[in-house]
Amino acid sequence: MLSIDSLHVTYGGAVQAVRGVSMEVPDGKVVAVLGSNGAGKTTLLRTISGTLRLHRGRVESGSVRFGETDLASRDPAQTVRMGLVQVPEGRRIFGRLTVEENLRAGGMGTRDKQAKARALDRVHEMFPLLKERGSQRGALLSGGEQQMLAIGRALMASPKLLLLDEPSLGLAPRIIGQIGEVIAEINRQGTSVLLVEQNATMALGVADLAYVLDVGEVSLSGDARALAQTDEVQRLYLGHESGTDPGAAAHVPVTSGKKLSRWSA
Amino acid sequence: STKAPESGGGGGGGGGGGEAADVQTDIGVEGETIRLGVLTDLTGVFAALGKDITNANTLFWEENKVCDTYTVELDVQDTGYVPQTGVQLYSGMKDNVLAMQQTIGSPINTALAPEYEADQIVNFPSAWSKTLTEIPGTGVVGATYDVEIANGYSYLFEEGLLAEGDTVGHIYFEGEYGANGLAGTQAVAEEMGLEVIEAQIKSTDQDMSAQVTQFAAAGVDLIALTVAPGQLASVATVAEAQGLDVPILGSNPVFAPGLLQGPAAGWLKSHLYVASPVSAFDANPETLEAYEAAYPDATPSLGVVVGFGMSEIMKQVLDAACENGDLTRAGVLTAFSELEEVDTGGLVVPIRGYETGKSPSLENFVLQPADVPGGAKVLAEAFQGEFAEKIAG
Amino acid sequence: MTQFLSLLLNGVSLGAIYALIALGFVIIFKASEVVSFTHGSLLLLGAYSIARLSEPIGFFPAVLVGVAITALAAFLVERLIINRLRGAPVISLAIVTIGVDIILLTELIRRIGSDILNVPHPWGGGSFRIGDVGISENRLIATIVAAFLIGLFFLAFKYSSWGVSMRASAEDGETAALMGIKQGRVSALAWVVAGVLAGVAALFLVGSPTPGVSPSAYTVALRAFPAAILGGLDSTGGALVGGLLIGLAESFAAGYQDQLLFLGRGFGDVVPYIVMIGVLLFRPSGLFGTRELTRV
Amino acid sequence: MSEATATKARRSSAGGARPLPGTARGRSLLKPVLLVLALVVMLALPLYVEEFWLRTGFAVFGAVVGAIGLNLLVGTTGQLSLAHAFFLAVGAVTYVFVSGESGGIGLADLSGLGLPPLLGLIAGVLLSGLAGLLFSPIAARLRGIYLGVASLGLVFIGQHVLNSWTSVTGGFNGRSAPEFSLFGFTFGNTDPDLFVLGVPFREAERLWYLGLVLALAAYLFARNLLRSRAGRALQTLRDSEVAASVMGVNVQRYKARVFLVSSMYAGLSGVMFALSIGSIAPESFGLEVSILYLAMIVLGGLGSVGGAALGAMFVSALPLIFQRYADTVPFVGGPGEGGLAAGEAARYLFGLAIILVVLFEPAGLAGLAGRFRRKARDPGGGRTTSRSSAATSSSTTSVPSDPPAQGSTT
Amino acid sequence: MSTASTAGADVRRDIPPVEIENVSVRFGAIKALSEVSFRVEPGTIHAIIGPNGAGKSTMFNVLSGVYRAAEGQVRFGDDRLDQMRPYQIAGIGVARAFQNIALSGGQSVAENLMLGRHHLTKAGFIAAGLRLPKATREGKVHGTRVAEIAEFLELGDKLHTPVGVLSYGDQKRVEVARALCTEPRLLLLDEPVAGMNAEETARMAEAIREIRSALGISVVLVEHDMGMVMSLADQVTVLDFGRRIADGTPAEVQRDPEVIRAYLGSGDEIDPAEAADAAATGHHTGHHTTETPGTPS
Ligand SMILES: Nc1ncnc2c1ncn2[C@@H]1O[C@H](COP(=O)(O)OP(=O)(O)OP(=O)(O)O)[C@@H](O)[C@H]1O
Ligand SMILES: Nc1ncnc2c1ncn2[C@@H]1O[C@H](COP(=O)(O)OP(=O)(O)OP(=O)(O)O)[C@@H](O)[C@H]1O
Ligand SMILES: [Mg+2]
Ligand SMILES: [Mg+2]
Repeated sequence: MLSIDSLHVTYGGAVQAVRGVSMEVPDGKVVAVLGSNGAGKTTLLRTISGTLRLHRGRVESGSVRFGETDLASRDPAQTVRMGLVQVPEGRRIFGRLTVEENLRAGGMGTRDKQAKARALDRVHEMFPLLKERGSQRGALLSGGEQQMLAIGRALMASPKLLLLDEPSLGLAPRIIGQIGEVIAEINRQGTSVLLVEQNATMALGVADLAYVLDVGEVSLSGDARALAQTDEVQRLYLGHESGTDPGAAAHVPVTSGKKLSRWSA
Repeated sequence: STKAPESGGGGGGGGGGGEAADVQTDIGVEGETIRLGVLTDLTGVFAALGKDITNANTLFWEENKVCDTYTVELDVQDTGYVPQTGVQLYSGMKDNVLAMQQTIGSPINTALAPEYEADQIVNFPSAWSKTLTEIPGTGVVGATYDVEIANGYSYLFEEGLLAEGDTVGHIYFEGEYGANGLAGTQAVAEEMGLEVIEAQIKSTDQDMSAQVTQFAAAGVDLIALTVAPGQLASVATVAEAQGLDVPILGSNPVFAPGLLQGPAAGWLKSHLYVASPVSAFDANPETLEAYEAAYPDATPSLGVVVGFGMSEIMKQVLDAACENGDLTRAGVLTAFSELEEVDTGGLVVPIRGYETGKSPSLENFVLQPADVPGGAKVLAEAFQGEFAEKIAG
Repeated sequence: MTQFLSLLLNGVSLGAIYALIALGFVIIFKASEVVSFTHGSLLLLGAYSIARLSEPIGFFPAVLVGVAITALAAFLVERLIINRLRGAPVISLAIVTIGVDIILLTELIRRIGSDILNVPHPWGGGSFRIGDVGISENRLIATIVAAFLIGLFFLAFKYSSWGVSMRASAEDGETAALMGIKQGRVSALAWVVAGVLAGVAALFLVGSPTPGVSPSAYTVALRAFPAAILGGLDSTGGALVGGLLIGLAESFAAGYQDQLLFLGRGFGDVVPYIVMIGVLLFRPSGLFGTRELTRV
Repeated sequence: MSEATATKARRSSAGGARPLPGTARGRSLLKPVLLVLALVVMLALPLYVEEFWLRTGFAVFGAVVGAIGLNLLVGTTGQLSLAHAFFLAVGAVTYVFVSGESGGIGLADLSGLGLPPLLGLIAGVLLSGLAGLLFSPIAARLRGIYLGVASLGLVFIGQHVLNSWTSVTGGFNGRSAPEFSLFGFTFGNTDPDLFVLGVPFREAERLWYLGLVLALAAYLFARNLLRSRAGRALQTLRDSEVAASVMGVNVQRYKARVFLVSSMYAGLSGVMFALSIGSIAPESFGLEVSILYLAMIVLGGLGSVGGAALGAMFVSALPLIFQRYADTVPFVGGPGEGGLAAGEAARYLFGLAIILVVLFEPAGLAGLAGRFRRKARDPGGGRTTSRSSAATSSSTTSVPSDPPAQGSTT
Repeated sequence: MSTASTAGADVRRDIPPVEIENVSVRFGAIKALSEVSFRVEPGTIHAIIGPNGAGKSTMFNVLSGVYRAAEGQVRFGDDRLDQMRPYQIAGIGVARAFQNIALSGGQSVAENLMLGRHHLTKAGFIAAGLRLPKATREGKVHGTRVAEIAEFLELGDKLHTPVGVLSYGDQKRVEVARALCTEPRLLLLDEPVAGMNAEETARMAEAIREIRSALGISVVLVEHDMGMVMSLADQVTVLDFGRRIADGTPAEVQRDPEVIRAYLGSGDEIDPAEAADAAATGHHTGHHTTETPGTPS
């Protein structure tokens, strides 16, 4: 469905954020992308949704195709109409709009009134709070509430392919669990998902396939379950040294052991 | 340095070249060409007036020579009615011009007054405010606004359109022009026991409903205006709508021929009296013909008459200086101050001479809108009203 | 009393015209977060076109074409300039509209020249009287039209998705685009509508009791500014209330000039701004504007 | 930056603590040499150039001072102000009143204190600052465009006062400004007569140097300020007031101070304006002036001190120069000839320039200049290197594409 | 409280406890906080946890003076935080890293960090504008410390990068670094590891531990990453719907049925698929039953 081929992306012509990434999101699958801060995950999503230009980024080479269409020259609104919807990083809800209006805005991409009504019901069911707070201004929600709104908003478009940039950001553990379920549920209903996550436990839990990005390149890829067993993923993303007691993770000096001196003017 | 020798010579540039070797010259005369400066407004609020006056100036000097010898070239610069620009442009032209044929706008004239004085420049402003008479070398082309409006009152009293003890509503622009006109009204009011209702507006105010409503409520017998044509049109429409059937007296900038195309035309033709320092076209058909021949696209206003008039006065000054054998700036200034009884052949009211602080003339025409070229006919030839002497100082 | 009523009516009808222009500001601001300084010259363009076309093609066709021209001009400004400046700082956007304004205004003033162009309204300079109190017919019609249009837009914002799209894309263009909102279209439409409103306002503005089309029609936009702000820049109803307040304040200040003498002559022109500042001190986002929210 | 992506370096601890240089951009020798050169040219100019240019120069210097001041307020602190013309007026009127004599031409019965011009200048700057300080509590309540339009009110109120308070301001016609003088040395045409290398140093020449010194001082002060603790606080205020206050910035006080400083700049600029024209009038302090100043800082590049100076030069000199050399420009006819008047052509060009700069160089003239500078530094350098340097240093002037501190969005 | 001792002898003398008493905050109908009380012992790492919208950030807003409490008191030693303005609170050494990043995107990391030094430095407009030597000197001294802190939080190589172009995780680091740059006595961290992966989280946890022990200050931490909270905190306060529902050591809190119900949920609810190593769940659900909070190294 979505295929990315040896993609190179730079910002301002200088910062090479994505370097030769190839990736597939097969129809009906959930694909997770892991990677440390600055690995290029967000950049990847921006390229797909067509917002790269707004950040002075550019595709240097390679291609991104959605089915038969090349996404390179599309603008974001067109992309949405093709059924690709992205939940941007850092929530980006419309602070001055009410919760309800935020959800309405999410449905702007489709004409189908019934589909929208169904989507709205589903969102309300998923996040009852969004119904309760329908007339509250978006900016006043707590961080996590905003995140729920951001996800709900994206679901309003009933996408074919959902791009999620760290949906679990700032959510309470219980809700993260729910998000995992929601993703699985959406997927069951036929939506493919490309999931960028830091919470690897959740991501690898729902994903069929996974990629690990490292400084702009794919360092690992394959079946999500298999990947979860590899040393690197265990250590970097699941938070334990393989084979050792998981509880000890916190004690292993994974840091460089930096010291901080006291300040005296 | 490139600059040292050039201006170090201190103005020997002309050196009295050419045939008229006995005439002394300094700045702004080269061979048989005199350069005069024009700081006009071709793009600002008074662009229309500026164009007409400037065109008339140009036309005049195409057909006239000083002393039958010197042709006159104009250095026309457009200030857009911005003082800053005016000052800058003057600094650019001042080393090349003998005198200023025209400077538009009280603010620019005021800003340049010290410069003109220092540079011994003779200048003709196209404004009639009293302040301008205080600048040495600056020659107002006719009576000042206060005298003008007072003469207008004289006419109305004479014709029985206004009586002692009546009430007058006066709308005036903030600033010199408006205040000067108002001073005229006040002076007359004092003499004749008029009650005056004053309403000050800005030049950008177009809707006179509130003011006229106020006048109607007070039952005025006359509306006096020192404003611009736009406000006049509004006053006329509102007065007509409210049935305020009283004469309207305005000073010369109030009227423009374009008004006769508007809805107020009828009312204006029967109610408006304009006191003016210049005559109308119907008295000077040849002026109009010449102008229309030269600028076929233009719809000439009375600014044209003003332009011809001020050029005529300038010519008389320069001729006199030339006869005195002194076409230096100082010489021109002397000739200007010695001027007496200037007659422009009926274009402009007779000028009695230029004396600091005094209105150069005591006379005015009274015009009324009519369907004639230029849009106005002469109701009264140049005359001196009963209040003029006292106000003019 | 008569005077008071006259001034009141006059203020209301003047306010209606301000409100039309202010509504244009509001719509543009809502859709693109641009404070449009082009409005003054759009207004003048509308007035000029109507005046110039009236003679050759007749009044009503001229109105249609004139309004269309104004809308087209607004559309072009959006397409050629504003559209390319997504995400630029508010001030830059404002300045660029000033650039457009300078060009358009220069051209119009050049064309209008010394003339006061007359617009031959079929309703002429007549006035509608109730007892001693009169109001110009032109103004009366303007008031009705303004009320109708403003009501229309009020409903449109409330019940159509257009309003939501506009506000969403104004607040965060990138995210709005991610929701499939065609930002370009939303904003272009807003400009067109604002252009139409300016055209309609111009039509009435240059009728009785104002003399006709002269360059100073332009400055009216400067008074619609405080009207829009006073009502709250993102509020349709605010534009109406703001317009009326400014119209009334101006009318009364001019009509009762003598009673206000202690403030200096010609104080009427300052009044709209004084009223505006006064209101803003108590309601920093205007009477009906949404308050700026910041949460951390 | 590009290295970080090239090598697969994990965040390394190598190097230890490094002191933080004020501006750690590579500085070549070129810059100081160019600066000295420019200064020498500026100093020598009055020897060669005619009065028109010198006067234009002084007007530009005045505008530079004003634009830098406005930029501190708008560009740096994000307080949109359309009141700049008002503060200019306060400075100009104060100067004229304090240093001018009573009397004067016309109906106006002018009063003046007749004090030394230097005192007038200082009073102008201080009073203007005070006006800014008084307005700051109102300003503190308002934001963005609301503040902008409210401040517009000041301009209209100012106009009203200028027109009405005739004894001080000269009313509608204004009044003339006394010559500047410094400890007995006047900046007029004579007194003392002065010749340098045979060139008579008259008012225009003298004012040029005065302007140069004042503008330079204003520039340096603002530049230093921006790179300091106070400058950072102001910049944070623009991005998020809450964040600034939580980090220890007294928001009210800083807002008041920046209004104070900005309007002091405006006051100085106003005094220079009065000197440049030789008189003041209400017309000179209208709304257009405020707008022109905004145009200066946007064209120059918001937030950049040098940019403000460039913008001021562009906006204030262009129309004058165009006006003066109108005859040499195609399509422009004389009056009545049906063609464009020079002033109109100048306005078209000006409007067009504004649009083009904003469209194609969002970082303003400063951005443009920066690009030239980089070109000069590595002429013909490989495409990649020049691009990479463009990316790193343009970010210091340009507005980031995704401002992170907008409350609702992050 | 026994946990206070975990900080050891390194606690700075001038660090008083934070006493929060009956604090309530309302927004219209929403009760963001109702009568919340707890106490932060000097030199401890004190976590506040709770579901989304429980009022954690609101508590921070009260502590840093952004919101006014409708009722109740907040004392930090002799200072009444509930009566002070934000900048005054910063002045007495309370620093905060924001949940929703609030940095100046156009400025470099270094400049953002230098803002943290604001209340420690003095140079005013005049000193700065004239570049008086004392201002320059001050800038240098503090610049060194800023560089040190940046290095400590792994931002050393990004000092001159504009913050706006950094990735989300790096921006969070800058937030923490900026707060640290104020040399706080009380450090408030709102979700410092949001957007970081496990390894990065562990490094940040390590850094926080080091901050507490090296500087001997109190840290209040809001975080949803239970693994981190449980291993790092000395004391945990749990909020739900604006009310305090539990307060105690991590071990105590984790067992609290109320907390499990409202916040943690049961294990299987959280882990939707068993794909990952079952042990991994421990990381996010806080099954560190045997684990006592880490002692600072
Ligand atoms: N607008 C931009 N201009 C320049 N560089 C950028 C820009 N946006 C991102 N970068 C750089 O590109 C690289 C990849 O960033 P990206 O945001 O894609 O990372 P990420 O994997 O999403 O990280 P995180 O997990 O922290 O969100 C980083 O080095 C970042 O600094
Ligand atoms: N200024 C405000 N106006 C109205 N409601 C507010 C305001 N600030 C916070 N709230 C509400 O108060 C509640 C608590 O918000 P708070 O931000 O403290 O939650 P939180 O515990 O930090 O949640 P999260 O973990 O999701 O960040 C939320 O429901 C929020 O909507
Ligand atoms: Mg990211
Ligand atoms: Mg929170």
